[in-house]
Amino acid sequence: MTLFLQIALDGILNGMLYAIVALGLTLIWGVMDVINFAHGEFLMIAMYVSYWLGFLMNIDPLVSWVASSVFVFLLAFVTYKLMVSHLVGKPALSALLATFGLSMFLKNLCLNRFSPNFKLLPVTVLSGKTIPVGSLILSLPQLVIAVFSLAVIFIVYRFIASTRMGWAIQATAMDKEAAELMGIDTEKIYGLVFGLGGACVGIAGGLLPTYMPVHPEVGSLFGLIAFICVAMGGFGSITGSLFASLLVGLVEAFAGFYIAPIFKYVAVFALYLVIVMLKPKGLFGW
Amino acid sequence: MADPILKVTDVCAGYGGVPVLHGISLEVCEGELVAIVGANGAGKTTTMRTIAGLMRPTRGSVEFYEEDVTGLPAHVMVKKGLTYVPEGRRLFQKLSVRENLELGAFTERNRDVIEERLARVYDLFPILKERSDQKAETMSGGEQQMLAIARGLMSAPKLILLDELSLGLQPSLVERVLRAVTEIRRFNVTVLMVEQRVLEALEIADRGYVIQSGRVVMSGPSGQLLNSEEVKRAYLGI
Amino acid sequence: MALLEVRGLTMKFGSLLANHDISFDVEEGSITGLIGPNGAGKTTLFNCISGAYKPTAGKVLFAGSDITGWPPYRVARLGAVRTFQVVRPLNDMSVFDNVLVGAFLRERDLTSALDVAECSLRFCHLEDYRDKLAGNLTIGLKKRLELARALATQPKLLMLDEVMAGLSGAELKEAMELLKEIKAQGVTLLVVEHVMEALMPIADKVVVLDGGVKIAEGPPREIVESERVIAAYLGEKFSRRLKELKT
Amino acid sequence: MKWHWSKRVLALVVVLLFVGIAGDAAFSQEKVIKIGTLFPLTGPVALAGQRCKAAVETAVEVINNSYPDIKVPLAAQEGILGGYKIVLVHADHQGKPDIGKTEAERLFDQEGVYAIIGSYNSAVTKPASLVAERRKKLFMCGCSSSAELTKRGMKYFFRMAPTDETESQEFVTFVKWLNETKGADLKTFGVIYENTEFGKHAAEEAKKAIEAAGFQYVADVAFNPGATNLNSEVQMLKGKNPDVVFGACLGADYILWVRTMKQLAWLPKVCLNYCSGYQDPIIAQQLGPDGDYFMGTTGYSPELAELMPAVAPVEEIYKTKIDPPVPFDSDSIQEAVATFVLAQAIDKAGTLDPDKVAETLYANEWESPLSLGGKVAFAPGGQNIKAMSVVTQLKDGEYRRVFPPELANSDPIFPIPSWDKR
Amino acid sequence: MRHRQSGFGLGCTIFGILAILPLIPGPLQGPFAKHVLVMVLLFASMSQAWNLLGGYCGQVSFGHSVFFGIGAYGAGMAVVKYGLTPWPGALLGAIIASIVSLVISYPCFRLKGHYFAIATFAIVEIFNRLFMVWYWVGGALGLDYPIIEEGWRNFMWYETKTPYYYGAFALFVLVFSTARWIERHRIGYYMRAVRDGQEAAESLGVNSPQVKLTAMAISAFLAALCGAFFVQYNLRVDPPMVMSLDMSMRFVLITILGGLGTLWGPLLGAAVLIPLQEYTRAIWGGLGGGVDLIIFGLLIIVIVIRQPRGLMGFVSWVVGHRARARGRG
Repeated sequence: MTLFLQIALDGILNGMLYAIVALGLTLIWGVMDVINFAHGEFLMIAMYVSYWLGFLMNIDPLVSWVASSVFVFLLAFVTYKLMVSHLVGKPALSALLATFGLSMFLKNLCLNRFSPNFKLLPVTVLSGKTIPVGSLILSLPQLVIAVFSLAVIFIVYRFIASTRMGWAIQATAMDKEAAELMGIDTEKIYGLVFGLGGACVGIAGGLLPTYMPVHPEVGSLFGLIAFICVAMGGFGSITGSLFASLLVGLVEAFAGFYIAPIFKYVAVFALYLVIVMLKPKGLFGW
Repeated sequence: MADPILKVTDVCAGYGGVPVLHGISLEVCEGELVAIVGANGAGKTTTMRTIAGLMRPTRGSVEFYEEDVTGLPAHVMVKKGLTYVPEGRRLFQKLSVRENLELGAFTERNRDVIEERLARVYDLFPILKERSDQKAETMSGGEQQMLAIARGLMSAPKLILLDELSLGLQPSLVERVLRAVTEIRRFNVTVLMVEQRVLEALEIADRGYVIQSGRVVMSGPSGQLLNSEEVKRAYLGI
Repeated sequence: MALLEVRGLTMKFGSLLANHDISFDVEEGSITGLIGPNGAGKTTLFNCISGAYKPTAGKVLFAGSDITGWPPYRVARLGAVRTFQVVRPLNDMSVFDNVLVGAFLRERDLTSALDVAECSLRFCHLEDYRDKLAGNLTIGLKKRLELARALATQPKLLMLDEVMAGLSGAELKEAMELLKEIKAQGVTLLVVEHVMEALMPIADKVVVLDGGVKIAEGPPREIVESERVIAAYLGEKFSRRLKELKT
Repeated sequence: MKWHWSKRVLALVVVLLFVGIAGDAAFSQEKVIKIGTLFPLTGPVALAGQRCKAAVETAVEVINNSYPDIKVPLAAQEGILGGYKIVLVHADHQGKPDIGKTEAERLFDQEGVYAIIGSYNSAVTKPASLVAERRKKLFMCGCSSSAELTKRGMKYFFRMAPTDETESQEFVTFVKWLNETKGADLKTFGVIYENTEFGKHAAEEAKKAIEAAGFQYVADVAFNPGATNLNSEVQMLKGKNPDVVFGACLGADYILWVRTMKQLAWLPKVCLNYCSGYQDPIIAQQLGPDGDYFMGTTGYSPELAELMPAVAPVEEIYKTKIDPPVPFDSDSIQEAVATFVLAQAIDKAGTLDPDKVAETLYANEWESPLSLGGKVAFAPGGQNIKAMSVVTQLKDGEYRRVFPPELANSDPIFPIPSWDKR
Repeated sequence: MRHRQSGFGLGCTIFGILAILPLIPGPLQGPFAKHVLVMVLLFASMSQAWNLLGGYCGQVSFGHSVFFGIGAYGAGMAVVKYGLTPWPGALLGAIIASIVSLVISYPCFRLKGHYFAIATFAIVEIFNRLFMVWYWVGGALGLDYPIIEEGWRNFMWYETKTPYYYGAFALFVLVFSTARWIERHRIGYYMRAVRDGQEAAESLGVNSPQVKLTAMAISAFLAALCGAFFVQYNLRVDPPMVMSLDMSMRFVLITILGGLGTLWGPLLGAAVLIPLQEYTRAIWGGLGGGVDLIIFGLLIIVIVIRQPRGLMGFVSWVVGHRARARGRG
């Protein structure tokens, strides 16, 4: 029983990590209908920012996530201005390809600048700490990420649902031209949403180096899983992607233990297929 | 005649390099209700979109209150007091009636002013008050069209552009919607409308412009147009 | 003999009753009008007949076959072809290729399909636009393209969903002539329309829906005068104008 | 104009293309031997590839120039064969076999290299060395560990490093030795490995060796490299609770594995690693105390330098070739060995005829101060039969030699102290 | 029927030029240049196979590396495991790929747009990981070809590239002729109709599930043949080599770059992208900093932003421009 609970716990914690990564993606997707293939690379960049701040200036990730998040916000904003803004409304695949090119560019730029070395902050406030809860073990860095993830999702959700700017975002997502006719500067909204999507994944990336090494390839699998979570939840649905992420985390953990570790992602991908077969628009899609 | 608040001079525009407008010129004065009529594909909607800032003209100029606003984007035009209610309503279907209306007043930050405008709009269209928490998509076609007009009014425009209000509406509703148009003049708004129901449009308008293949072919007070043999033959099907 | 028979057709979406127990016939070689307020269930009914929806109850018989719940392509192959209220041109194909797709339904061979398509294109006066991309046409032309495309399938029954919306004056006249010509070629028509002044003069029979229920059925003259229809749909002013038009 | 930036980028790229082509043709026609290197310079194992490339560059630097102070063959003289200098042509195979094959062909056919040194991933070495074999050209392999490679009966293929087969046997011998001399009662074994050519091979050899020695093989945990977490993998190991774990996890996965074991508060009694993340001194440094007490085979590490005094000055050169400067690790040093042995053989054969050189390679035992045993000699098929490695154990960030006893400088600490007792 | 036949001459010219390309003395004679040519033809064919489904029929699949892989394994298993020639393996692989494609796409075609695309992502990853542990076909270790007799029988040459070139050329002719045939026939029009509007197409009597499945089966069959060629060329196969998202992305990339749903788009895309990729790697790959991939990535971005409809859009613009200029002159 303990084992079962422990596995469930690990699954949930990992799921929360996926949730915050997926959040940024679902925002961008929902509002702009653009597939950001470089999302995983945004995560990687955030991890590098956090790593270098920790390494060079001894700033703990617990603090420096703010910087990572701001940095990726700016990076995403610039990406939007230079690249994506030219592709909104163009054939859907072109944005996908451009961001694919961007992911290749960013990955190899980091490889070139920072070498392919695995970089890990040896000592941070959180790293390696665990909290025993009864017979269960809670890993502190993962717990902190999960808490952040919940908080950020909640804030973003409230922001979208009940602020003026949030309404403007919703309006833009539903009908860009009509939103413009309401006096909403949709260019600005798009830039903001792309930046916000980056900022969310920036927070995740800022905290990850507390237990995960950074290297140029680190974002790839996260990016892929985020895609699955977003699609499984239903594109553009924040609650959907949260639930899907948790489900993915749990399925990964249980399949990894009860079937075989090698099959854990197979189970996740199969889960996606099963869910969309039953609900072709995802769990919360419309 | 008073000084025109909107002055469109020799505007050309088109989609993807295919020209639709070949030099449209028109004027709207304070307090008027002006109708643009014409056949399908004559360029009525393109004219409206160009004025509203959704399209850039390739030539010509648009002046609003004696300021050159040619090519300014739509969201800036709204702030300047020109609102466009587009063809096909374009409501935010998943949002409630009230949220739609509030978005209409997006440029206004003062809560009190927004409440006041809401009250006036509800006064004009009581049905919207009844349905204020309903999602826009659940309303009938006529109610949706009311909502679209009301949403346009929420920005307290000086000039409102109404595009093809009657499209796809049942006859009895056409009547109601067009009546609503005459009523919104109580808001001290000037109205420029496009309508394919020529007869009904000219009945309520002060003046009219007839557009054909991207050019203004006729203009004048609506009574005069209604009596013109040409209009009768080409547009009224009489 | 009736080409299309609708028997007790009922369509529910969850708790929403979109069509309730609707029955009517469409006689071969006639033009039947289908009118009603927005949300009366006209398009739903169309979708049930053409196979886009499977009705909750009731039957649709076409040319003697029970086609209830058939997928749209089978219905089309049997000869009942529709257009859409919200036009659906095949945007990235040329006007001609759009019509050609329709022509392939009866003509498997490219050469004969080309002929049929050419014919139908000319019939609808679209030959000037043949090589344009369908997506770049104006709304009116797109409506005409839908008609040409449907005609190219050489249907027995043509179901038109608001093809005349947005037309005015002389254009309406042209469209009415076109429908009459189609009828003259032996095609049966079922027409949903709001533009009464165009529909009433050409329809042989009009079916009126309101709130998902059939409230009237009969020749145009009767319909225009029916109190119930005036209250639900036409409004005083229009019924007056329509009566003037008739006389 | 909004397109300006993209035009600029395009122009820049075009210029770079031309510069690149021009630079390519700039080799002088003097007495040079072109040798190709083929490593994964990008992709998931780029780190190892770049280190291997630097090691080859280091060896060439020593061979081409006169370093009388370095006690390595050919160091004192300039060049080989009476003045021939080695020129390297580098290629990147990205860890992909198809690109590896293509690049090997390009190196031979287009660049006209004399031989290739490479190519780290066994999966790439296989098709790439086949290219060399068909052309009757030499392929020198430093560190690809698949035992398969030298069982193909190839004539022009030579490999320096010990294979995963020999490593597995050494592990098992070590555990037996622990049981016999230290009274350890180690019975059950588990293997955790990345499911790739490398990991799967290692695991198969491990299983063979473990079962041949009569031990119990209780846990076989494969995982997909580049994982986002290794929770279920470690949970699985924890559940089976083997006494001894063999690990074949590279780089980031190794870090994650160790961290996850700590997080789940579990450790085997003994943990032995193939040439993998364990051997990377930077990883050892980053893991800090968490990395202590793990063991593995090592063909070289700075702590082994006292056994191999000739390495230090070479390593100084190596450190200038790689950023950040790191000491050799047991993979990269094998590539340097491969380079030296090839140069020695050419020099000794006195000709560039590949057949003669290959014969010479087989016929002699080569001095190799950079190899643990100090010698290199090849069996048919090309395996270096003198390849040796020692079992080391990390303690306070240092690799201490614990086995075989004649090379050891410290007693193994086992069982590994549990996480809360450190 | 004039405008139906247009392009026939162009097709013959392109086939003709490609047929004599390796015979022209000059820079194309180098082995690496030939390798690049082979890759161009192979990836043009492969992308065309993808284009049949993705471009003409509008079903954007990232799963085609699965079929490519099945074809590769078909040939690989025949040679490595059973000591046969690759031919029966390639054919069987292609048939199996078709069947597999039908089985997985039957349910997947219910999904629309991005949901379908992500589903194909998932399918690639599932297949990849299953093949990694399926030891009957070599698993993670892969299949390595033994050294056997060269020639057409085994479809294998160790040094010369010319026969490979003609092999790829034959494949190219097969795939492009198929595509052209389809483009001018009922099924081709139906495929495009389904792409542009499934509901509209069905209202015209198009059985869209059947059309999509047909397109999928043909596409998968041709993809598998390309895969078989790929393995014969590289003499090794393992899952990451053939069944990866990376590989799928290449097909998609080439087609979109060239021009989605156009006959010559895949060739154009491959002719631009493959040499770019091979030469940037040859020139800068050795530097080790991933410079080639940085530049490659940048180029993709620039090209996509400038030509979101692909290079064919640019070509037709140039052709149209010149025609207009001539008309004016």
